[in-house]
Order: sequence, then C-alpha cells, then structure tokens
Amino acid sequence: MNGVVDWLILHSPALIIAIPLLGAFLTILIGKIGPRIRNVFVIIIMAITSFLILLLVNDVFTNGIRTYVFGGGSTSIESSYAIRILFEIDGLNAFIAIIAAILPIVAIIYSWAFMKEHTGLDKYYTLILLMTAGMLGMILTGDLFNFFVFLEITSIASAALIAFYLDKQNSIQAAFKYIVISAIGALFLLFAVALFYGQYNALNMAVIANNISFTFIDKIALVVLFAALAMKAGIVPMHMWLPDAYGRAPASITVILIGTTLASLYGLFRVIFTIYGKYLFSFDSTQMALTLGVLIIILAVVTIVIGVFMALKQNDFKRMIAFAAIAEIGYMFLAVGAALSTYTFERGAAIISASGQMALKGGIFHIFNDALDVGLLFLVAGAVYYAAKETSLNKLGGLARNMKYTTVFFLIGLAAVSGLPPMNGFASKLIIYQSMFQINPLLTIVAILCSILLLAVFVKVFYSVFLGPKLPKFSGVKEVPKSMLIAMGIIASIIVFIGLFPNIFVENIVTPATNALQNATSYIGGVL
Amino acid sequence: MLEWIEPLIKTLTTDSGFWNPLVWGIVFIISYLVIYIVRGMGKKEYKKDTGQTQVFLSGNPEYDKEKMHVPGANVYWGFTEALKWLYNKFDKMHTGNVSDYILWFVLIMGLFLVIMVVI
Amino acid sequence: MTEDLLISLIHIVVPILIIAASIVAIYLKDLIAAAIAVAAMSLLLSLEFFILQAPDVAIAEAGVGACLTTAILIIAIKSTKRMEDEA
Amino acid sequence: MTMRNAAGVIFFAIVAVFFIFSILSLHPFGDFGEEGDKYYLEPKMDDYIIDNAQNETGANNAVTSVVFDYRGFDTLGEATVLFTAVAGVILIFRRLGK
Amino acid sequence: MAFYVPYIAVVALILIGLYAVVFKRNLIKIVIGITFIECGVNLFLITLGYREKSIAPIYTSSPGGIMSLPVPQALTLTSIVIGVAVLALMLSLVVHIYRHYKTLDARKIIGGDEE
Amino acid sequence: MSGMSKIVKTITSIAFPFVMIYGLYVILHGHLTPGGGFQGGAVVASACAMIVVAFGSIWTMKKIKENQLSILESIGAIGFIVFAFLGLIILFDNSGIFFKNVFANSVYLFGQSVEYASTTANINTAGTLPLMNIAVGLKVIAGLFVIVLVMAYASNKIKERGD
Repeated sequence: MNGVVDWLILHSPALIIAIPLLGAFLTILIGKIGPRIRNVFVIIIMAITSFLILLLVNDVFTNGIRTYVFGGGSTSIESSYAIRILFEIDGLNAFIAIIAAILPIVAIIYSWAFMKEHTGLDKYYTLILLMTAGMLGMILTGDLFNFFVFLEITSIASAALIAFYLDKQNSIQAAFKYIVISAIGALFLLFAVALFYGQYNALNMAVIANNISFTFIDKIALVVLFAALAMKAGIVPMHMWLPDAYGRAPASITVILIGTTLASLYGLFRVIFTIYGKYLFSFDSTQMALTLGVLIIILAVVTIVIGVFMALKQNDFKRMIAFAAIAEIGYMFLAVGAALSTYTFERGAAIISASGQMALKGGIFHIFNDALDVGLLFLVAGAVYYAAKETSLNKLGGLARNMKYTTVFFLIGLAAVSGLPPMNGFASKLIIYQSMFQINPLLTIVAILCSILLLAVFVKVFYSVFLGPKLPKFSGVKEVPKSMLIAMGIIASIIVFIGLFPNIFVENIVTPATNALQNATSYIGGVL
Repeated sequence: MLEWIEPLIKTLTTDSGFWNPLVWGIVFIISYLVIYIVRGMGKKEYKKDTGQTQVFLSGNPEYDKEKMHVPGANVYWGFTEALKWLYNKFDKMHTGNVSDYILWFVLIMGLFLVIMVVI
Repeated sequence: MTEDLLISLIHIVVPILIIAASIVAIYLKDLIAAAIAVAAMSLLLSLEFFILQAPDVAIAEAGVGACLTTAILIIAIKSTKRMEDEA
Repeated sequence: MTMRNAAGVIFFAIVAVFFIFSILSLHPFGDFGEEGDKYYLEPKMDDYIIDNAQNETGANNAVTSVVFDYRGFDTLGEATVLFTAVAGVILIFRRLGK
Repeated sequence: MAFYVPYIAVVALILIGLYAVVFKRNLIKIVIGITFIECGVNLFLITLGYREKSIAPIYTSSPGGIMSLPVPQALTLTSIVIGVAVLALMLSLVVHIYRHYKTLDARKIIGGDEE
Repeated sequence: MSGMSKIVKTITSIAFPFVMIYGLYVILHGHLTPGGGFQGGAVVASACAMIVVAFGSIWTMKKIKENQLSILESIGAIGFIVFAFLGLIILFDNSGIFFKNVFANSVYLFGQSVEYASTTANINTAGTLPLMNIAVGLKVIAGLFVIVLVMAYASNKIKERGD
C-alpha cells in the first residue's frame, strides 16, 4: 500500500497531465455508451487528478522542490544544460496548482445539471478535460516551449467552449476575439522563446535563468514576454477580451477560465521573478527593477480603477462580475509592483524590503481568494441564468424568495470579493493595504476606495437580482438542482474556512509560495 | 488536549497590524445580541391584522409590483451621471473591435520597449 | 566558390520572394486570390526550409501550409464572402 | 480614426526598430562564431543530441528522435492541440453538420 | 554569407502579419495576418538552427559532418501543427460570425443580441 | 462544395493512391528518412482534402462519417499516450518513467541498436519511435481530414439553407 502511494507521488507530475489527457481521449468513446456513464467517468477522472495534485502539493510543501524529467536519463549535461523536458515544482507552482485542482472539479459537478439540456456534451466534457490538462501543464512545466504548447491547448479549448452557445451572436464574437488575442499572445511568447534559444541554446527556464546576462536582447524578450502574458492575464488596457469571454461563456466554463487567466499570471510571475530574478535584483540593475516596478504599479492602479468603474456601469450580471475580476487582478499586480520597486541591499545581495515582502504575500494570497470568490459569483450568475433564463440586471428582480440557497451563496461571494470581514478576501486585502501604506499611502487610499466601490457594485447586483418585489414573470422560478448547489457549496465552504482561519493558510501555503517566488537560486539549483 | 485548535486561532499579523477572525466573531455576536434585544423591544408594539402590516407610501395606495421594480440600470444613476465625462472616455476605449485590442497590445509593447530599453 | 555564391543568392532571393508574396496576399481584395497567394508563400517558405537543411519541416510546411491551410481558407471564403469590402 | 492609425504607425515603427535590432544582435545568419567572438554561441544541447541520438534512441533521423524522445512531451502536447482543435470544430458545427 | 536577409524576412513577416491584424477590417485578412506571424516565427526558429555548409541532421543520407541543429526543427514542427489547429478554429468561428452578422467587417462585429 | 468536373475527378482518383503511398512511406520511415507521423499525416490528409474538393463533401460524408473519423482520431491519440505510458508501466520498478523509450536498444520490437554515424537504413531500430510515428500518423490523418470534411460539409449546409 505504501509502495503504491510512493509510486504515485514519484510519478504524480506526469500522471497529473497524462490522466486528464487519457480521460479526454476516452471520453469521446465512452460518450457513445451513455450520458450518465460519461458524466461519472469524467468526474472520476477529475477526482483522481485533483487527488494526485494534492498528493504532489503535500509532497512539495514537506520535501521541497521536485523535478520530473520526461524520458528519464540525467537531468542536465555538464551541469549547465538540460536536454529533456522537465517539470519543476516549487512552492509557487504548487500553490497555483491547488487552485487548478479545485476549480475544474467544481465546474464539472456544476455542469451535470447546468448543461443537461444541451447537445454536443461529449465534446464539451472532452474540452473541459483538455483545458484542465493544459492549465496544469502551464503551471507545472519548467520548459518555456512546453509552456507555449500548453498555453495553446488551453486557449483553443477555451475558445471552442466560449462559443458553446452557438445561437448567441455574442458568444461567437467573444470566442473569436479570445482566440485572436491568445494566438497573437502565444506567438509573441514563442518569439521571445526563440530569442532566448538563439542566445543561450536552451529552452529550460532554470538554465535560461542561470545564464541570463540582461543584454539588449534579454530586455526586449522581457518586454515581449511581459506584454504577451499580461494580455492573457487581462491587464488594462489589454483587458477588453476578458469581459467578453467571461461574460459570454457558460458559467461552468468561466470558472475554469479564471484558472487559465491565473495560470498566465503565474507565467508572468515566473518570468519576472525567476528567469530575470537573478539579474533584476542585483547591484548593476537597480534602475531596471525600479522602472519595471513603477510601470507595473501604474498599470495596476489603472486596472483597479477602470475595472471597478466599468463594473459599476454594467447592466449584465456576468459582464459586471467580469469587470470586477479585472479589478481583482489589479490588486495582485499592485502587490508585485510594490515588491519590485522596494527592494533593499543587505550584505551585498538585493532582497525585497519587509513591506514589499508582505505585499507580495498578500498578492499571492489574493490570487487564491480571487479565484474562489469570483468563481463562486460566476456560479451564482449561472444559477440565476439557469433558473430565470435571464442575465440582464434590468429585468431580473425578487429572486431571493424562490432561490434561498443561491442567495446565501451570493452573499458569501459578495462579502468575500469586496473584502468584508470575516471572509477570505478581507484577510488578503488587509495585508495588501497595510503593506502598501508603508510604501505609499496614496496607493492604499486608491485601493481601499476601489474596494468600497466594489462593494457598491455588488450591492447593486444584490438589490436588483435578489431583492425587490416578487415579479410575476419569475413566479415559476425554482431553486436550482442539487449538483449546482453542491458545486457552489464546495467553494463557499472553502471561502468561509479560509476566512475564519486565515492563519493556517498563510503560514503553511502562502509563505512557502512567497519564499519560492523570491528565491530564484533554489529554482535553478533544482535542475543544475 | 486542545492542542490542535491552537494553530487555528492564531492571529494573522501583518507588518503593522493583526487580524483575528475569532475576536471579530465575538464582537459580531455581541453586537448581534444587542441588536436583537433592541428589535425585540420594538416587536412588542407590532400587531398583526392591522394597518401596520401594509406598505406605507405617504398615504398613497401601493403600486403594482411591476411598477415598483427598480431596474438595475437606475440604481447608481446619479453616480454615473455625475461622472459622465469619465465614462464617456472609458466607453470610447472599449470599442469592441479586435484590431483595437491588438493595437493596445502593440502600444503597450512599444511603450515598455522605449522605457525599459532606452532608459 | 560559385556554388557558395549560388547558395547565398538563393538565401537572399527566396526570403525576398516570401515577403513579396505575403505583401501581395495582404494587398489583394479578392480573398480567393489572397488565399492562393498564401499558398504560394507557404510553398516558398517550404523551399526556404529545405534550403536551410530542414527537410522534415519542409515536408510538413508543404503538406499543411500549402495544401490544407489553403483548402480550409477557401472553404471558409466560399461560405462567407469572396470580396473584401472597400473601406 | 486617424489618431488611431497615427498611433498605430508610430508604435509599429518602434516595435519594428527594436525587433530588427534585437535580431541583428543575435549571432549572424548561419554563423555561430568562434571562441572569443562577441556573439559566440556553442550549441551544446543540440551537439549533444546530434552525437548521442543514434546511440540512445536508435533512430538515424535526429529530428525524429528529438520529436518523439528528447522532447516527446511536446509532441504529446502537439497531438493534443490537434485533438482539441478537432473537438472544437466539431463542437462549433454540431448542429449544422446534422 | 547571405548577410542578414532571412532575419530581416522574419521581422518583415511578423510586421506584415501584425499590420494585417491591426489595420485590415476583413476578418479573413486578420486570420491570414496571424498565419503570417506564425510563419515568421517558424522561419526565425529554423534560421537560428542553420549552420553554414551544414547538412540535415539525418544520418541515413550522410555520415556525420556539420549538421544543422535538430531542436529548432522539432519545435517548428510542433508550431506548424499548432498553427493549422488555431487557423481551423478561427475560420470556423468566422463562418459562424458571418452567419450571425452577415458581415466580415471587424468594426461591425460588436454588441449583438442584447435584445 | 458539390463536386467538380469529371476531369478533376479522374485526375484526383489517379493521383490519390500515389500521394497516399508517399504519405504512408513518410510515416513508416520517419526514423530513417526525413518525415514522421506529422509530415506523412499531413500529406495523406491533403490527399483526402483533395478528394473532398473534387468529389464534394456530401459524397465524402456518405462514404465516411465524421463520427468514425473522430473515433479513429481518439484511437490514434490513445495509442500515442499508451506508448508514452509503456515506459512507466513495463518497468514497474523505480527506473520506469513517463515517455521512456523502453524498446530502444533492447532486442525486441524495433530494438536493434545503431552505431554512431552509421548510415544503414535499418527499419528495425529506434524502439517506440516508429510505433509512436504510426499512432501520431493515424491521429493526424483522421484529425486534419475531419476538420476539412466538417468545415466543407457545414459550409455547404449553410449555403443550402439560403442565407
């Protein structure tokens, strides 16, 4: 028994990708037998994957960095070149992988009832599994070209799923915009990878990070990588695809889309802090990190402001949440920018200052909270759409009487996303505010004001969807089926748990992730 | 005996402050009790099957349900109206044209290239 | 010596032809013609790959780029609109 | 509209200039330089594969051995991309095809 | 010595593609532009792997000697297949857009069934 | 597209076997000569696309259903991932690893070893590589063919409905 578990842990990095892929290939065949068997099969596959992820994450948090070389053989030659593709998992990967373990399984459970009436479900579930595999590949890989390949898998699967409601003009155009954006982002990423390859003859992140010398080419590659990944992560002013895609996709898909966006954000973190980390935090380039940090802070503030202000104006439930999600991404960026712009020198080595580190911790924590909070809100929006067949805030009203559980879940999501105590959003935002206050009080003021506005946004939703007089149009509305309630319940309970005991989470998971992010040397040491 | 609970109730410390949901919860429960007592005091005067239960709109009769419904677009009307100049600019930015999305991408890339490489 | 010169010449001429074909493909208003230009560009690119000692990629580019891409493009153009509208 | 185009042209020029300079500062076309050159690059990874591919994988074609052995995982991803695209196209045309 | 002509061609292809995406209004032209960017990046990878007076890295045709680098070729193969996959999906969506909007003008593909 | 003139059909049916054979050759000899699963698959798929263009998508759809092709593609993909799994499963001790080329330099299937810089084209080499080539070839043929077929058929339907 112990041997099997050891074997599973040893090979979990490969199995985490291979099992969803195998499941996706088999789903088409199994779909011929019957829908019920297919649904059960997909849930089982996803459950195994999530279980393996948790095993791997647990192993990484206890035993440190893991590498997995595909095809066997030695990790590197002459301890300076990695030949084969390898996965390298440190605290940061593991942290993001937890999100990727939670969101897809919730989405699949949710889809059971939510998608029941539609055709083409074989392909739907296949694509969900592929999207999950792509997202996990992006998160776990230690090879830049491999990252590009998985990015493409994720984008293609997402685009096809965004276009799921074929009869709606908006979903088709959103899918087209999304695929154009992703294709161009991915191609520029590939261009940057080629620049690295031409310079160092290496594709492995750790090897590139070890060799990086910040020449003219490296600076250009940094900018290209930053722009491409920031576009995929939805930073203003490259965010316009996001409300379209989030708002028009089926709610179950949107939940996974949040995960893919965060995977792009993870790629950005990896590029800035690991690949360029060795050079950005050194004496020769004080100007460089500061410039990048200030630029990121400016973008982040613009992101928060535009996201919140646009959200306030929207009259479509899902579009509104999408703009709120953009604002949430701004908070993470704010933390990163703060960390980059405030590092100090100690004994010849550059380290991020204490307040910067705290901000980074808050930002990383906020990634997790954002995924859960926004995901829950989208699931609620989907439930409302399922019950009332309507997403326009102008027409909805008075649903609280008929949909009690959904209302409760919405309130939990509202409190969490706008940072009301005692939900998880408050804990991470508190850390960000307090650390930002030491860096620049003005930023804190903007952040807090926008958070309040975010609360106002969701109060508007709460008022216009759930409160108000009972409309005769929606008198026949019933509570949504059990599988959707279970899916929302899982996320809501995690939110409440983290909200009540933030300390366990911060100490055991967020702090190792933050340390891993700052420690490029140990990431390099994992390979070479 | 209660060792397992210790890590749960630890305080989350930030650089200059702390956050403990437990303390917050106790305060919340106390204030809830106070509110409940105050509400109970008012509840005594409430009588069923009288005019008290009806909606009071300055003495006018209650409107139709459909008419009472305030659509979402009207909720922050004053706010959006006051900041119309800002919203006009934002609306101009969100054209919805794919080419513009890519143009923004090129713009940001060019800007960053100039700032990062030249400076 | 002359062989070297010839190879250098090919390395100069083929990329220029590729660029020319791509400009033509963007310029043409008739989308079917543009698709043909894309096919021509793909073939030239495949030739360039062959000259750059990558026969594997050349076969793939010839099969995918010149044949399948064009087929898909033409199918899509036939089911939509043939001419690009004037501004 | 004209402002958009003007901004587009200006930033296009900037991006073009930087890209051209970035590419020109790589090693020259077909020339990896010699030791001491500024742009000298020793392709260790590829030389290792060229020298050892036959022994390790038994394939005469080094490209195939890279595609399926050294970077086999990429190829799995690539096959998955195609699979995804097929599933996507069938999904998108699901009602028209019937 | 072919100077830098293939490198210039790479940048030219990328920029022509980007030009088509940003300034052309027809969706099919936009798709073609993306194809060009992809071709440019592929050519870049292969160009990086070319060594002067080298042979293809296939031992069946010749024993040893200077060989061009095999890794970029493998990467390009992957990239080509990814390119055709993306293209197929994009064009399917274009067909659907035309079905819904009866136009291929990128400026008019906005909004939609908000009732 | 509803098929082209008789000349095109005849030429296509003459050319089809040759292209097909070339494609299959490229797939099978992928580890010896330029080519492999993708390249050969693309060549065969372009031959199939030729058939679709010449004979029309409706005729082709009657001969072979998109469902069958989709299943064929799934089988190819499963085959590929199973060959990748072989490295993990056959050597169940700790030396097994995902994507390990287990058959290379063994005596079994495709397992003869090759000297450095030898030019002999021995097809019985390269371990799992030829098997993977075949699986990927099958997958690519089915995948690209089904893309062309479905798109052609659907656009035909859109035309028919008279948009």
